[in-house]
Amino acid sequence: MTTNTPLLKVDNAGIQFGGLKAVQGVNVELDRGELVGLIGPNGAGKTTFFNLLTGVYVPTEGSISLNGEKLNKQAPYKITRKGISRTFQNIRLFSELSVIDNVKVAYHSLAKHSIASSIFRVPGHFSGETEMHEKAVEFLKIFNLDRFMNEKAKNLPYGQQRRLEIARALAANPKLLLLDEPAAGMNPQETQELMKLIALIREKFDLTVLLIEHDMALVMGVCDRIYVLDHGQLIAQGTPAEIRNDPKVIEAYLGEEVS
Amino acid sequence: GCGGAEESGGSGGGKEIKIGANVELSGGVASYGQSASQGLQLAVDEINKEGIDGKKLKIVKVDNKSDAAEATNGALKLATQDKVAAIVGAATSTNTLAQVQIATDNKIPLITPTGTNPDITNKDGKVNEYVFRTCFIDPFQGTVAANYAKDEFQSKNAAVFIDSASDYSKGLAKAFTDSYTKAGGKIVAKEAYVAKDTDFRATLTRIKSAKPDFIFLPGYYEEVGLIVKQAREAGIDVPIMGGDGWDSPKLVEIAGNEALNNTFITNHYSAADPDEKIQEFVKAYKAKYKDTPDGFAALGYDTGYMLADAIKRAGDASPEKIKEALAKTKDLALVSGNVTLNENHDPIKSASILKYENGEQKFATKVDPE
Amino acid sequence: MLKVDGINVYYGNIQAIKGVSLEINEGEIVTLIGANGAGKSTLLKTISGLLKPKQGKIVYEGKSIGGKAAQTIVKQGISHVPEGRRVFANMTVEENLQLGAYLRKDKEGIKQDLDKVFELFPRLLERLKQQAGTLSGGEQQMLAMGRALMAKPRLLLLDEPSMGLAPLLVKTIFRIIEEINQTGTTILLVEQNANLALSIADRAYVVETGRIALSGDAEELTSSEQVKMAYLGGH
Amino acid sequence: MELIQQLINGISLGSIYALIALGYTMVYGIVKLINFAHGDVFMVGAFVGFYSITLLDLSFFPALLLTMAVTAIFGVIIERIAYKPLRNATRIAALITAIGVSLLIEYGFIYFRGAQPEAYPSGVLPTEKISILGVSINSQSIFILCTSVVLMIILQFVVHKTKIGKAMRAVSFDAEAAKLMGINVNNTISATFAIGSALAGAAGVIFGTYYSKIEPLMGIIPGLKAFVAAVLGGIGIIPGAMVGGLLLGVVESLVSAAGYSLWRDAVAFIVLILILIFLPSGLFGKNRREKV
Amino acid sequence: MTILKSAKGFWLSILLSIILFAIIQFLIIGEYLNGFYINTIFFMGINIILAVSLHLIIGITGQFSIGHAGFLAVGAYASAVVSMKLGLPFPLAIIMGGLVAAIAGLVIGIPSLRLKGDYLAIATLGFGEIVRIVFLNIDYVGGASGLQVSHLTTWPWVFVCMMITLLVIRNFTNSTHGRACISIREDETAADAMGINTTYYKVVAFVIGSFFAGIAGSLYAHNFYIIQPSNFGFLKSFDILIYVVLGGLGSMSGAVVAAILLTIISTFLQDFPETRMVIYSILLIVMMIYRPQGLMGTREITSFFKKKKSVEGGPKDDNQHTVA
Ligand SMILES: Nc1ncnc2c1ncn2[C@@H]1O[C@H](COP(=O)(O)OP(=O)(O)OP(=O)(O)O)[C@@H](O)[C@H]1O
Ligand SMILES: Nc1ncnc2c1ncn2[C@@H]1O[C@H](COP(=O)(O)OP(=O)(O)OP(=O)(O)O)[C@@H](O)[C@H]1O
Ligand SMILES: [Mg+2]
Ligand SMILES: [Mg+2]
Repeated sequence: MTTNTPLLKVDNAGIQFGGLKAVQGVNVELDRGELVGLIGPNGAGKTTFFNLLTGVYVPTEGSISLNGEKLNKQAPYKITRKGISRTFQNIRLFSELSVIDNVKVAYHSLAKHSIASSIFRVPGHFSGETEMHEKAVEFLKIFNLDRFMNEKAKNLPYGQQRRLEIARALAANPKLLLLDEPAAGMNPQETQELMKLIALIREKFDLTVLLIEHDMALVMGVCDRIYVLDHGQLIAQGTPAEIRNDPKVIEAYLGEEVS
Repeated sequence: GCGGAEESGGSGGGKEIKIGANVELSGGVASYGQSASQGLQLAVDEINKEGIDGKKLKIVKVDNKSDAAEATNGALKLATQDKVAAIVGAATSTNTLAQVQIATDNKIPLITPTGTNPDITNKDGKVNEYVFRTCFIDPFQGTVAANYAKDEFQSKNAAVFIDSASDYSKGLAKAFTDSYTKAGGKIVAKEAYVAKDTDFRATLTRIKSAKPDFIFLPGYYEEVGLIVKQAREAGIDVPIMGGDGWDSPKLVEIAGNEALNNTFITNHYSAADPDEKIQEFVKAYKAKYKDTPDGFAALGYDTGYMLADAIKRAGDASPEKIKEALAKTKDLALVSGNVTLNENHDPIKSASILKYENGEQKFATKVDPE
Repeated sequence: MLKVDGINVYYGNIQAIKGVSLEINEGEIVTLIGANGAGKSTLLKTISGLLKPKQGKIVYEGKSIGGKAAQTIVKQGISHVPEGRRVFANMTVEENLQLGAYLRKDKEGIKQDLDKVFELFPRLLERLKQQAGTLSGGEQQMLAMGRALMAKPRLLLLDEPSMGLAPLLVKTIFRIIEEINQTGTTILLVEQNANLALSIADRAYVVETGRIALSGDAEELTSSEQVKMAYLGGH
Repeated sequence: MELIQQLINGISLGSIYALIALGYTMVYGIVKLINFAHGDVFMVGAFVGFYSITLLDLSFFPALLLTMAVTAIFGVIIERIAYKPLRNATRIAALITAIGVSLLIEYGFIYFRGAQPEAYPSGVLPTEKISILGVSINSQSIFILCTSVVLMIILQFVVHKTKIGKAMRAVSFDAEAAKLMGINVNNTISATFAIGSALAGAAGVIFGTYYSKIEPLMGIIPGLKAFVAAVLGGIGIIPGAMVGGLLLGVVESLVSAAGYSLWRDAVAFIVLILILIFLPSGLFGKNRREKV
Repeated sequence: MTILKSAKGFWLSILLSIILFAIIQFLIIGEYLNGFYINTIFFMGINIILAVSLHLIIGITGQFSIGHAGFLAVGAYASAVVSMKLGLPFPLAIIMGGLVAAIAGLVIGIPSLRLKGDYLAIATLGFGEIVRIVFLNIDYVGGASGLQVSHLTTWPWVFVCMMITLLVIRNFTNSTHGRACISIREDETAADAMGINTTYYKVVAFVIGSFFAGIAGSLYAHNFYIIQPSNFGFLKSFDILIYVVLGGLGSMSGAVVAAILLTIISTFLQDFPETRMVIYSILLIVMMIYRPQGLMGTREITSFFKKKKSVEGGPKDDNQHTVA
């Protein structure tokens, strides 16, 4: 694991659904600490690309490696444990669980106490659970969610649910965080708060972030680099300024250039 | 608290003698239990017209849902809660077996009208002191059928088709097979179905290709009717024979007159029997339930009379006395024949062989137990 | 044309709308803006009959429609394009459009309106036999609007038509909204993208936690400091 | 030859399953309710048919139509009373209610008329044994197979081509959006139940004439088998129910033919489980992975 | 700190149950209860074990299993063979019943993992039927006629097994492992994405659930004198399912309450033999119509005592819609 291998290397990855090539021949490299945007028209394959990275779909071609280690055909939970975690385009919280339990689920893979120790309530169970609980409380404080700690996730306001989903993804201790349209359904004011949150995350956690978003103000505002997908293929990549003026991107996605 | 009616039938103080009936009123074999229970009810109604030494019988019914666990529960209720003087047990062997221990522990006589499994009355060579039955045990009918097949039809290759969910059917089949093979016959096909099946064509096709010259079909009329019908449709026209489980007018309706030609049953009773006692029963049953009684109903009815007879002879409606009197039942004229209980508490009855002709039962021959 | 008067709407015990009143005049585009969970969608659902107001009146063209069943309200000329598009994913584009005209019997008129929809959304004509569920987000939004137009509405309720759409499509959709309005359909538009909504609207209401906090001319509101701060992301 | 005979046995048994499964899968596909009472509506149909033939002296077709009308109404009543209040509840809660309704019909029936069986009079439908090359076919089983196929086609047409069918599918997919189209959701669901129950009733009458024996608990096993057939074919897919029913019948017959009649149902369920393991949405169900 | 608090509640409930045990034991020994009531209490205990074991599979892990009677049957037969055929002591029979059923749970759990919703339901139902038919065809255990079993089940055994079931399942649920199962119920894809090995936990739930169903089977077999395949048909599975749903999916105390309630109702209805099933089915329909979320919703009994401390505007599970 030398420092010059990229954190994520996607080599010629693709997937087909029946006849539809939803993603094809995509090459992406992310370095540690980068915040990269992924944009493209609806149905371009952005979410599908996330699904490939997280093992929800198995790529029909190409390879994906994290820290130089191949991830192909691994179960999603194993990939998460290796360090990729995500949010979903439609919020998918554990809605009947409390806010703090949502976070604890993400800590599960770190738990050291076995099923037997929990059933027989040996001291290991108590110390394990206590540690998890304390960590989760601390963690929620960072996100200002600790006041909702014991609420069911489904009872949170929409914006807080988005926040919790991001927090939960971070609790899984990823090296790479994938955010799928975190600003969808938010008004400009709320979007600005989200931008602040993303900045906070980058500051507090040692992370690489890949972000799908249709809100150009957000994408252009926070990303170091941007990839553009169209019809499953990369059509452009570069800095926000380059992308904004790329004629192919304008034609396929932006319309006229955005201010 | 632990409820117990102040007027307990057991100790003979009151005007009522409580009789428990633990039968299948719901669940898979509800039709058996219902028939038995209706027969019993009819008998009790008739007995109560005169009463027994000025006392009337009162039936306390429980539904065992055709389930052994519920049967246990029901028996406990009858024994410990209702404190009945005797229990009329379930229509099937299993649900009766579930009650045997409870009857024994609580020292209450248990009579099953139709449970044919030998274990019920005699387990491992030991007679169950408190348990009795009104029906045949299986071996007799099977043997009679085997002899009939050999003597009447010179049958050499028989097929046996049984209801594997029924001890009755299995018991008959075993006796048949034993006698038949002992007499030099060969069982060329041995097939089984499960009660409530409706389509037997596949198995019948199989039986047909084994080319039997006689089919033994011990089962209950609900399935037997369908089997006979489908067998004739499949082109099987050899004689088919069964036991008392066939006996119901519904059999004729289900199978159809024509299909039933060349079929035979062993029976202790026939609804078509001109015998006065039987005709009176059939008439009374029809009047009360708008339906012709089947074998279950007849045996339920007989159980009522057998019990009444014992109570009368006991002169006291205490379970202990009833039990003793029951064991001494002798030459009691019942719808299902003249009954004497042997040392195993099983009835010894003669059997008739009946033959179906255009949907009518015709008397063929009578066989006495040896 | 539509007058909502002091309605209260509940989900179980939670009151989502608290005494809201508003008015829409024939031919206008009126927009509702407000934060997440303010109650905008609830308000639209109440107008279209999916929810019943506990108190208050809703009068449409002089007739009270508050609490009437949805199908009655559709019949009177109000169509609702719900949040999240809600196309019938297991049916073709064509079947979706036919369902839009479910209550209509005039075969001729339906045909004409179908052609009109294809004029507005040529993409739908290309995808006529495709399952709606396999359309892209933008196409689904077009289908949802086309489907609503098939009911020949005089008042069209649009709930966040730009949500999740690529910038290019957002522009297209808004252009089409103006076109629809120009053909004489009155529009009540709910939007998160307040800048865009205000730019095409005649009037606007600002909804905050179930109440109308502000209302007025679209231009006026765009320049109001309060609105800028809270909803336009301005400084 | 015996094998062909057995296949024919299987197909005739399977077409009975298919007949019941058609209505089952339709209601199931549209209302998303495992309607355990379907088998009992089938039973009620068999009895209504029986009484119309014996008491009202109707011949087969009038009895069939009368039965379908009665069971359609019966189905709608069940839906309105027992299922409608649970529209917004979890599906498993609705399933429990369906079990309750099933028990109520069975034991209500037993309470009023007893548990004893009844036999259809013979000759309601002409039966002829057709023998070709030593293989015998009952003309009634051909009739049943044809009826199932015709009903399948009609049902498929109704659900996919007619206005009410479109309304049904719309309601099934998204009831709220359907309301916005002006669809009367309650009436549409009632119509679904009416059609499904009428089909169950028809199946009951046909079953009665074919097997002749009917009794109050006769619906349990066929109901279960129809459920299996519906799932085997893919939930809500009408031709799937047909094929699932036939497959089930053939498997059962072949197992019996091999001399394992007591293992018949077990083998049928093993086949079911195996098929589901390889095709988790049934034979015809699109294995649509949930889009994340 | 919450853990300490729950530990206090834990010891309190242990104490209460020991008192309950002692009272009933006293009533039995002193012959204050007749056999019928005693049997009802046993049956209640067995039903509680069944309900709680299925609750783990359906209520907690969200796997729609409707073949639970299959595991009950496996346990009943396995234990009966151990005690009756092999002549080994009853405690060993109980444990073997559980273990063999757990193996059955493993066997059915693994292939069923690919299935979801109704497809899983029908597969488990099929499994239950297969089990029944297998026993029907094994003459060693009496085939259709059943196997006679001595009455060895006693109140202390019922009580101990019941308490162990309740404790184990409660302890499992209130741990990170239980949360993992709940997350599968709530959203399997998201659980996977959070690093939960969903396959493993589904199998674990099946294995633990069937283990206890097997224990219940052992008690059942040795309480009712005879077991036969027809005791374990799919209607029995439905009975257990009804406890879980009526109690409130996801609520263990709900499952317990429903099992107790329905056992009592069923006992009470013995007095109406002709109409009991009619009354029972009407009750079932009415209860579901008026409380589709079950008696307890997703709450536990303990939450009623904590109610006052709940945060303002706490969870409202009143999901009635004003939808027209
Ligand atoms: N499981 C699936 N089966 C079939 N097709 C699929 C599946 N998942 C995605 N697709 C198709 O792949 C294409 C890409 O979809 P995807 O969700 O990745 O788009 P997207 O770029 O995220 O769009 P949006 O911005 O609207 O979210 C679409 O045409 C979609 O219909
Ligand atoms: N089905 C429901 N049950 C209970 N509460 C609901 C339901 N739907 C909405 N609410 C609540 O009603 C309030 C208003 O919701 P509504 O969906 O109308 O907001 P909105 O302004 O449309 O927000 P958004 O911008 O997110 O679409 C919110 O607090 C929401 O949580
Ligand atoms: Mg996407
Ligand atoms: Mg909204």
